[in-house]
Amino acid sequence: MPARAIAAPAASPPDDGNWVMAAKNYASTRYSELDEIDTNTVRDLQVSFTFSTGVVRGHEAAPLVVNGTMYVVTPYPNKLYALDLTKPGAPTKWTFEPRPAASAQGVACCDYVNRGPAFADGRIFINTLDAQTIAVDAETGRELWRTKLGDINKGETMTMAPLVVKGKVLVGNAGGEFGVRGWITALDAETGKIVWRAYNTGPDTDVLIGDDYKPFYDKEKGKDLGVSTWPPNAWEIGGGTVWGWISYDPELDLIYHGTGNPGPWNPEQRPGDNKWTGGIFARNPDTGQARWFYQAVPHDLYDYDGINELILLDMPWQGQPRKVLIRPERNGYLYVIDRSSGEVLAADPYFPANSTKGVDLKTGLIEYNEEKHPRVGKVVRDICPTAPGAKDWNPSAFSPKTGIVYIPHNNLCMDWESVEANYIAGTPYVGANVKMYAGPGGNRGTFTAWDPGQRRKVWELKEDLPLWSGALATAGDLVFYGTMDGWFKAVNAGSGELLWRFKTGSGIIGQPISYRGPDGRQYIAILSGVGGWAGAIVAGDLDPHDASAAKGFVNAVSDLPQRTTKGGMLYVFALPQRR
Amino acid sequence: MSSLSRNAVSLALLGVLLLAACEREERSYRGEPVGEVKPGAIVQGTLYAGAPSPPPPQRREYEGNAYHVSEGKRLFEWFNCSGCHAHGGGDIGPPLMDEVWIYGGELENIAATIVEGRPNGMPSFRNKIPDQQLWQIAAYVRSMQREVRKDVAPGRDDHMAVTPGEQNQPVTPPKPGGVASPSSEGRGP
Amino acid sequence: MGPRDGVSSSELRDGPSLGEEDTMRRLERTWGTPPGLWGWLTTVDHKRIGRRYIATGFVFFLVGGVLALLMRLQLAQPENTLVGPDRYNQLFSMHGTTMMFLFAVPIMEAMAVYLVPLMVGTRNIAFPRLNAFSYWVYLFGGVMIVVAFLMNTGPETGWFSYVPLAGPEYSPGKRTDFWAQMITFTEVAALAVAVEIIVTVFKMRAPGMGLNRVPLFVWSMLVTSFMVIFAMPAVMLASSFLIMDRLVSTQFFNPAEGGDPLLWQHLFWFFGHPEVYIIFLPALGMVSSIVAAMARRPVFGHVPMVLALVATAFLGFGLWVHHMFATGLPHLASGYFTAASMMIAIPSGIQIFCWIATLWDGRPQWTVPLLFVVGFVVIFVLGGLTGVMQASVPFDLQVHDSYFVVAHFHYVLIGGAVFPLFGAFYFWFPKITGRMLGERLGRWNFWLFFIGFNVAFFPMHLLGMMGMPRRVYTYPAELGWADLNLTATLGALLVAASVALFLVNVLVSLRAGRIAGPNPWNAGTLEWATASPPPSYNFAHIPVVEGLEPLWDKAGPLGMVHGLRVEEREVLLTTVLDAHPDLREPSPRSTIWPLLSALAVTVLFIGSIFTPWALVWGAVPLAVGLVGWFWPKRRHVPPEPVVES
Amino acid sequence: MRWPPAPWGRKGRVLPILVLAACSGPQSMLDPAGGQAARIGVMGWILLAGCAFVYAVVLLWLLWALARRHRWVEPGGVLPPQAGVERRLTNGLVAWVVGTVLILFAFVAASYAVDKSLTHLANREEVVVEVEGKQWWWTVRYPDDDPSRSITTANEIHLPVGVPVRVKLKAADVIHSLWIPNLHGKMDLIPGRDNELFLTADREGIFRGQCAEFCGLQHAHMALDVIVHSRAAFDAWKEAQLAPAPAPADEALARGQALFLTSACTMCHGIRGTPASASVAPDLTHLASRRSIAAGALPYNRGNLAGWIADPQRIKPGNHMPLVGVPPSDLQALVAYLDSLK
Repeated sequence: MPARAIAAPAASPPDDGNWVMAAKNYASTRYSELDEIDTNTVRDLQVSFTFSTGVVRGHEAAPLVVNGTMYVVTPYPNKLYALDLTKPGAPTKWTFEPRPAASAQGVACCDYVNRGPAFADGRIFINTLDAQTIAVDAETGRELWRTKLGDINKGETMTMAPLVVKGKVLVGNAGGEFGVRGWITALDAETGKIVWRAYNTGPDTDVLIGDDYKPFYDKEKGKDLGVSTWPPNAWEIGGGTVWGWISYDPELDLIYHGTGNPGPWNPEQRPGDNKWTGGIFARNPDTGQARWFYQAVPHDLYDYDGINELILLDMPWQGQPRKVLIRPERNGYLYVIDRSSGEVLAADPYFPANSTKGVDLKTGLIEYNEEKHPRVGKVVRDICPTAPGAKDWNPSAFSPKTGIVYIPHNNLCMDWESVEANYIAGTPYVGANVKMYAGPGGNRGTFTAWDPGQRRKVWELKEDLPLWSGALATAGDLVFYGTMDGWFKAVNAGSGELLWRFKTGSGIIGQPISYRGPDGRQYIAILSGVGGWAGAIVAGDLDPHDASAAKGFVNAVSDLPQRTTKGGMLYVFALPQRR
Repeated sequence: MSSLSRNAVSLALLGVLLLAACEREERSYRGEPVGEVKPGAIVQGTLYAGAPSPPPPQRREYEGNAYHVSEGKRLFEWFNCSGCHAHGGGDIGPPLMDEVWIYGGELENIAATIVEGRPNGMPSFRNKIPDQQLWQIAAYVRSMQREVRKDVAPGRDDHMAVTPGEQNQPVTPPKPGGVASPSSEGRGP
Repeated sequence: MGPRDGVSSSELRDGPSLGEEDTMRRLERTWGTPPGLWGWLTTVDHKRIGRRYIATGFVFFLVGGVLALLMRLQLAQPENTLVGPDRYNQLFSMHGTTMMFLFAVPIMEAMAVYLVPLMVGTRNIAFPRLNAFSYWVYLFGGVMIVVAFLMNTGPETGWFSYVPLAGPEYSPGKRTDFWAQMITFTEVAALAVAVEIIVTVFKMRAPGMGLNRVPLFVWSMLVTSFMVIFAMPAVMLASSFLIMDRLVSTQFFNPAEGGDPLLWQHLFWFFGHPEVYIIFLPALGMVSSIVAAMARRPVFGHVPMVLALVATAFLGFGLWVHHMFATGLPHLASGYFTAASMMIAIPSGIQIFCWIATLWDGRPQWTVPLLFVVGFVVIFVLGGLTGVMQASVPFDLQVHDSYFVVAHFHYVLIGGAVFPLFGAFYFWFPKITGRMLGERLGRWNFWLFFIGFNVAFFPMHLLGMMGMPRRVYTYPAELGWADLNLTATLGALLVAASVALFLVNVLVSLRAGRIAGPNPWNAGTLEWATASPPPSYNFAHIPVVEGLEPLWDKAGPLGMVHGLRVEEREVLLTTVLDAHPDLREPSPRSTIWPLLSALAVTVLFIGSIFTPWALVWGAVPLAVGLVGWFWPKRRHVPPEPVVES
Repeated sequence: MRWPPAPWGRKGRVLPILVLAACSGPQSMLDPAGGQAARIGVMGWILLAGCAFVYAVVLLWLLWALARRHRWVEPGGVLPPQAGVERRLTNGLVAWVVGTVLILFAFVAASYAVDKSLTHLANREEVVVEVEGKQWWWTVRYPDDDPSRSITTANEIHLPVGVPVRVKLKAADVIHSLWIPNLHGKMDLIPGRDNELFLTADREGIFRGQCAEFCGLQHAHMALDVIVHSRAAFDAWKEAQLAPAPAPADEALARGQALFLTSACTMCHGIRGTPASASVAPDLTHLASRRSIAAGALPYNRGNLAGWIADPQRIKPGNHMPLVGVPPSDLQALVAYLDSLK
C-alpha cells in the first residue's frame, strides 16, 4: 500500500517524453517525469521557438508531441498544424484544414475554442466546432475519415479533446446553453463508424443503463430517471453535454466522464433532479453501458456543469488502499470518489462557497443554501461560486512526488436573476441574467495546492485575474500555469514560491505540456491567446457597459482589454543549450 | 422680430413638437405579414454610386416610435437575441451597443442581417419573424447604440440592472473591473 | 399703481376722520387691479384668482365629463369598436386624472381662495403672490396634460398608475412621464393654496372671530388644508420615484433589484385615500353653509360638526390599505384596516344627523341649493354605505376593482362633492357675480342630474356583482352585461344634458339674472356683509365679529375696526385663538413675478420629462423669477402693532 | 360563447333590479359555486341588510325633517335654537352615534368571522395549481412531486369538485388579479411576490374568471375558463393532458404540422412531442381540448381559430401575437393540424 497518493499505475505508464493526449495519460495527471528543468535551473528557462497559429481566438488546447512532431490545433477554424521538432525552429511539416461550417461560430457558447487533439496508432483525432470528429494521418496530414456527429442547427458543437481508448475515439457534444441533448459517443478509430452513443437524458435505453448499472447511492437508482426527473418532454432539450474531460482506468476497464449542466439555466423551468446532468458516469468503454453514476448537483441551480477533469489515483483512505478519482468540482468542492463503486469518500470545499452548505457523504446529497436559491424576477446577490464555477474546465495537475493536486481556479461571486427562457432551436436557451465580480479577498483567481490525503489546502497563490489556464506538474518539483494577462509562471511544487515567469503576447488560457525533444532536452510548451468564456471580452471585443455581456463574465474582467490583447501563439521553452 | 414672425416661429416649434409626439406615441399593432426584406432595397455600405438613395420609410416610422422600440426590446429577449448579444454588450455574437457594425448599422442593414443571417454565426430568421416585429427589433438595436432619439429610447427594464437603460447609455470610458461585491468585502478567504 | 400723494397720504388710515366715500375711493385705488391684460396677468386679488381658478376647474370638469361620455358610449354595447383599447385606456386615465387632480381638488381650493378671506373678514388672502403663482402653475400643468392627451400622449395607466405597468418597461414613450409631472404641477399648486388657507384662517380673521366663531366652511377648509399638507408629499414622492425610475433608471419599483411595486401602492394610497376626504370635506363645509341659510337657523351641533371634521381627517390617514386588500396582506393588518375604514362612518353619520336635525328644526327654503343638498344626502349616504360594505375584507375581495367600486366612488364623489358643489354654485353665484342664477333652469338642472346620475351609476353596482371588472374597454355579449351598460350610458347622457343646462343657466344669468344685492339669501356669515360682487378691498372697514353667524346675531350694522392704511395695502393680523387684533401687515401689490416664476417652473418640469439636466438649466430662469419676486421693495412698510381705537 | 343566454334573454329588457335574484351566470358573485364564494355571499347579504336598514332610517329621518310642520319665520328671518329641542336633538345624536357604533361593531365582527372561516377552509389542500399572469393570458400549471407528471396549459383551470385547491399566483410582467367570482374573491398577482388563493368548488360546472387589475392594452380580454368536474373526470383530463401531442394522422395534418414547425409559430409556441418548445406564448399541445382562444376572446372552434391566426390584431389589438400572414391555402392545413391537438 502506497504511503500516499499515486497516479493509478495502469493509467499512467512511465513517461516516454511524448505527450499524446491532452491530459498526458488516462489518469489525467498532467505530470511529466522529466526533471531537467527543476527548481534550480528553471530561472534560466528561455524561449526556444514560437509559432503563430494565425487565429486570434481563445487558445485552450494542449499541444501534443509524438516522436519529434508537435501537433497544434487552433480554435475555429480548427486548423491542425504538425511542427517538425527535429529541425531548428520547428518548421511546419503539414497543415490540415478541416473547414468547419462558419455558422457554427454562432452556436458556440463561450468563444470557439478547442481543447486539443488526441493521438493513437499513427492518427491524430480532432473535433471541429461544427460537431465533426476527424482522423488525420499523423505523418502526412491526410484526412482518413470524418464523421458528422451533431447538428449545429440545434446548437450542437464540439470543443473537447477526444480520448482514444481501446481503438475507440471517445467524444462528446457541447451546447448546454442551447438546449441540446447531451451525449458521449465512441467511434471506431479505424473507420470513424459510431460504435455506441450514450445520451445523458431520456430513457435508460438511450442512456445505456442496463444490468451492469450499480450506482452507490439510492438516489441514482430507478427506472428511466432521465425521463421521470424532468417535466414532460423537457429532457429532449435538457443538456447534460460532455464537453470536458474523460479518464480511463485500464485495470477496472471503465471510462469516467462528467455530464454538463441541465438546460435551461433557470431551474424553475425544469423541476426535478434532471438526471443525468451535473454528474459523473463510469461506463464500459466497449459498450458504453453505465456502471455507476453520481450526481454532484441534482437539479443544478447555477450552471455547475460536472465536466471537470477526473484524476485517477490510488491512495490510502482511512487505512485502506482505495482506487479513487479526484474531481475539483465547479461547485467548489473537491470530491474524492471511489472509482470502482461511485462512493463519495470526501467532498471538501476548496473555495468559500455559499451557494451550498456541504455534501452529506451518506446520501451523497448536496445541501443547497436556501438563501441563495435563484428566483425568477429577483436578483439574488453574492452567490459564490459563479456559473463558471469555483473552477471551470481548465484542468489541474497531480504530482506523485508531492502527492498534491494543483488547481488553477477562479475566485468570483455573482448576482443571478432567473428569467423565463424561450426555446428556439439553434438559439441560446439560458434564462438567467448574471453579473460576476471578484470574490472574497478581491483577487479573481487562485492557484491552490491541495493534498487529497490530508484533505487540506497546502498553499495557495492569489492571482488578480481569473485563472483560465491548465496546470502542469513536473518531476523537477515545478508547477507551471499561465495567467490571463499573459504571464507564464513556474512555481515551486512544494511551497508555491514563484521561481520564474515570462510574459507572452496574449493572455494564457491553454494547457502547458512538457516533452523531451528529439535532442533529448526537456521542453515546456504553452499556447498563448486569450479568449474562452473568461476572455470573451477581448476575443469578441465585448462591451463592458453591459454587465451581463458574456453571461456576466465581462463584468468581472472589464479591465482585461487594458491588460492584454488578442493573440494566437505557441511558446516553447527550454534551458539554454549547454555549450 | 415682429410678433407675427415670432408667433410663426413658436407655432412651427409647436408643430414640430406635435409631430414628434404623435410619431413617438403612436401604437400600431397590425403591421405587415411575414414577407421578405427585399435585398434590393437594402444598402450595406455607406458609399454610393451617384446620388444616395433615400432611406426607406420604416426608419421614421419605427425609429421614431417609442412603442415599436419597446416592443423590439421585448422581442429581443423573447427571440433570444439577448442570448447571443446579451443586453448589447455581446457574448456569442458581437456587441450591439458599441460603434462597430460588421454588416452595416442602418435600420435596413440590421433588418437584413436578422432576416438573412450572416455567415459567421448569425442565424437567419427568414419566415420566422413577421416584418413589423423585424423592424421593431431593428429599431431597438439601433436604440442600444444611441441611434434613436432619447425620448423614444427605452428606459430600464424590470430585471437585473446590467446597463443604464438605452436612453441613458453613457459615452464614458468603461469602468475598471474586478471590484469586489459590497457584501463580500471584509470577508477573508 | 396710482400716483402717490406723498408721505403723509401713505400714512392715511380709515376711520371717522376720513369720509366713507373718500375711504372707498382711496381703497379702490390702492387695492384695485390695473385694467387691461397687464392687470389680468399681474393681479394678486384673491377674488380674481379665485374666480379664474373656479372657471378653470369647471372647464376641466367639462373635459373630464366629455371623456366619461366617450367611455360610456364605447361601453353602451358589447364588443363595441367606437374607440380601441389604446384610446380607451387614455380616456379613463385622463378622466380619472382630470377629475381628481384638475377638477375636484383645485375647485374646492378655488372656492376657498375666493370665500375664506371674505368669510373671515379680511382684505386679501395670506401670501397673495403665492396664490397667483399657484393658479398659474395649476393652469400650466392642466393645459400641459390636456395638450399631451390631444397629442396622443395622454396617460394610459389609470389615475393611480400602478407600477410596473406605469414603469419604464411597460409604458413606453412619454405618456406616463407627462402624467407624473402633472402630479407635480397640481401638487405644488395645492400645497401653496393649503398654506395660504391655513395662515389666512389662523392669522387674518376679523377681530372677535375666535376659533369658536369660525364658520363651518372655513373649518372644513382649514382641516382640508392640513390634510393636503400631510397627504400630498406622499404622492409627490411616489411620482418623483416613478419619473426617476423611468428617466434615470433608478430601481425604486423594480422587484428584481429589490424595489417593490407595493411601495407605489402604499405611497399612492397614503395620499389617495385622504384625497377623497380632501375633496369631500370642503363639500361638507358648503353643505353646512347652505343648510344654515336655507333652514334659517345655525347648524345644529356646531362643536360635534367641527370634531367630526377633525376626526375624519385623522381617520382618513389610517385606512389607505383598504385599497390593497387583494394584494395578499397579512390577515391581522387587513382586520385593522377593516375596523378603521368602518370607523370613518361615525363622523360622517354625525354630520348627516346634524344637517337633517337642522332642517328638521328650521324651516327649509326650497331653493335650488337646498335641492342639491338633499340630493347630496340621498346619494352620498348610499355611497357611504357601500363603502362600509367594502371595508369588510371578504366582501371587498369580490367587489374590489369591479364596477361595484366604480358605482361606489361615483356615489361618494359625485354625491358627496359635486352635488354640494353645484349647490354652492347656486348659493354663492350671486356673491361672485352680483346676479342670481335662474331657479327654474336650476330645478331642471338638479332633477336631470339626480335622475341621470342614479340611472347611470346604480346599475354599476349590479354589474360589479355580476362580474364586470373596471377598466375594460369592452366585454363579451354572453355575460349579460349589455342591458345594464346601455342603461348606464343613457343615464350619463342625462347627466350631460343637465350640465349643459347649467352652462346655459350661467350664461343667461350672467347677462340677465336677477340683481342679487349684498345678501340675497339673508345668510349669516361675513361674506354676505359686503357688496356683491365684493369690491377689490372686500370690506371698507374690517368688521368686528360677535357671534357664529355675525349677520344674524346683530340686528344693526356690524362693529368695525379703524386705523388700517388706505393708501398702502395693509391687512389686519389677529391672534390665533381669540382673534384679538395683533399686527398691521403690509400686503403685496400686483406683480408679474409669480407668472414668470410659474413659467420658469413649467419649463423646468416639462423639460425634466425629456432630460434630467432640465433640473439644472431650468433652475436658472426659476432663480431669476424668484429673485425678482423677493427683491426688497424700496418703500418697505414694516408690520406695526395695532392701536385699539 | 357556449354559456346559456341570460335568463331574461337578449330581447326581454326587464327592469334590471327585478332580476337581481336571477343574476346567475358563469362570472357572477351572486351565484356562488364554492365554499369561499358562498361565505362571502353570506357576508354580502349581512352587509346589505344592515346597510339597507341604515339607509332606510336616514331617508325616513330626512323625509320627516323636510315634510314635518316647521316653525314659522318671516321671510329673511332667523329661527333661534330652542334649548329643549336642542337637548332632544343632542340626545338623538348620542343615540345615533351609539347605534352606528353597534352596527359597525357587528359588521367588523361578522367580517372577521367570515375572514377567519375563509382561512380555515384553506387548511387542507389536495390539488395545487400555479397560475401565472402575463400580458394578456394565463399560464396554468399543475406541479407534481413527480415532475414528469406536471402539466402546463393556458387560460383554463380544471378543478375536481369538492376538493380544496391551492392556487399559487405569480405575475410575469405587471400586476394582474385573478377573479373567479363564482368561486372566490380576487387575489392579485404581483411581480416579485408570491400570493395564493384557496378554492373549493361545490358543484360541477363551467365558470369564467377574468383579470381584475388593469394590466394594459388587452386587460379586457384576459379571461380564463374554470371547469369543475368530478374527481374521475378531472383525473381523466389530467391523463389526457400528460400525453404529448399525437403524431399527424394523415398527409394533410402532416403538412399542417410542417407548416407550424417551419413558420413563425415556433418562435413563441410549443407543442410537446414536436421540436417546437417555445414558451413565451400559450402551450398548444392540447389546444383543441380548450374552450376558448386568446384568453377568452373567442370560443374555440376551427372557424374562430382560423380567424384568429389570420388576423389576431383585429380581434385583440395590441396583443403579443403578430399578424403572421399565413396564405389561405396553408391556413386550412395549419388549422386542421392544430384542431387535431385534442
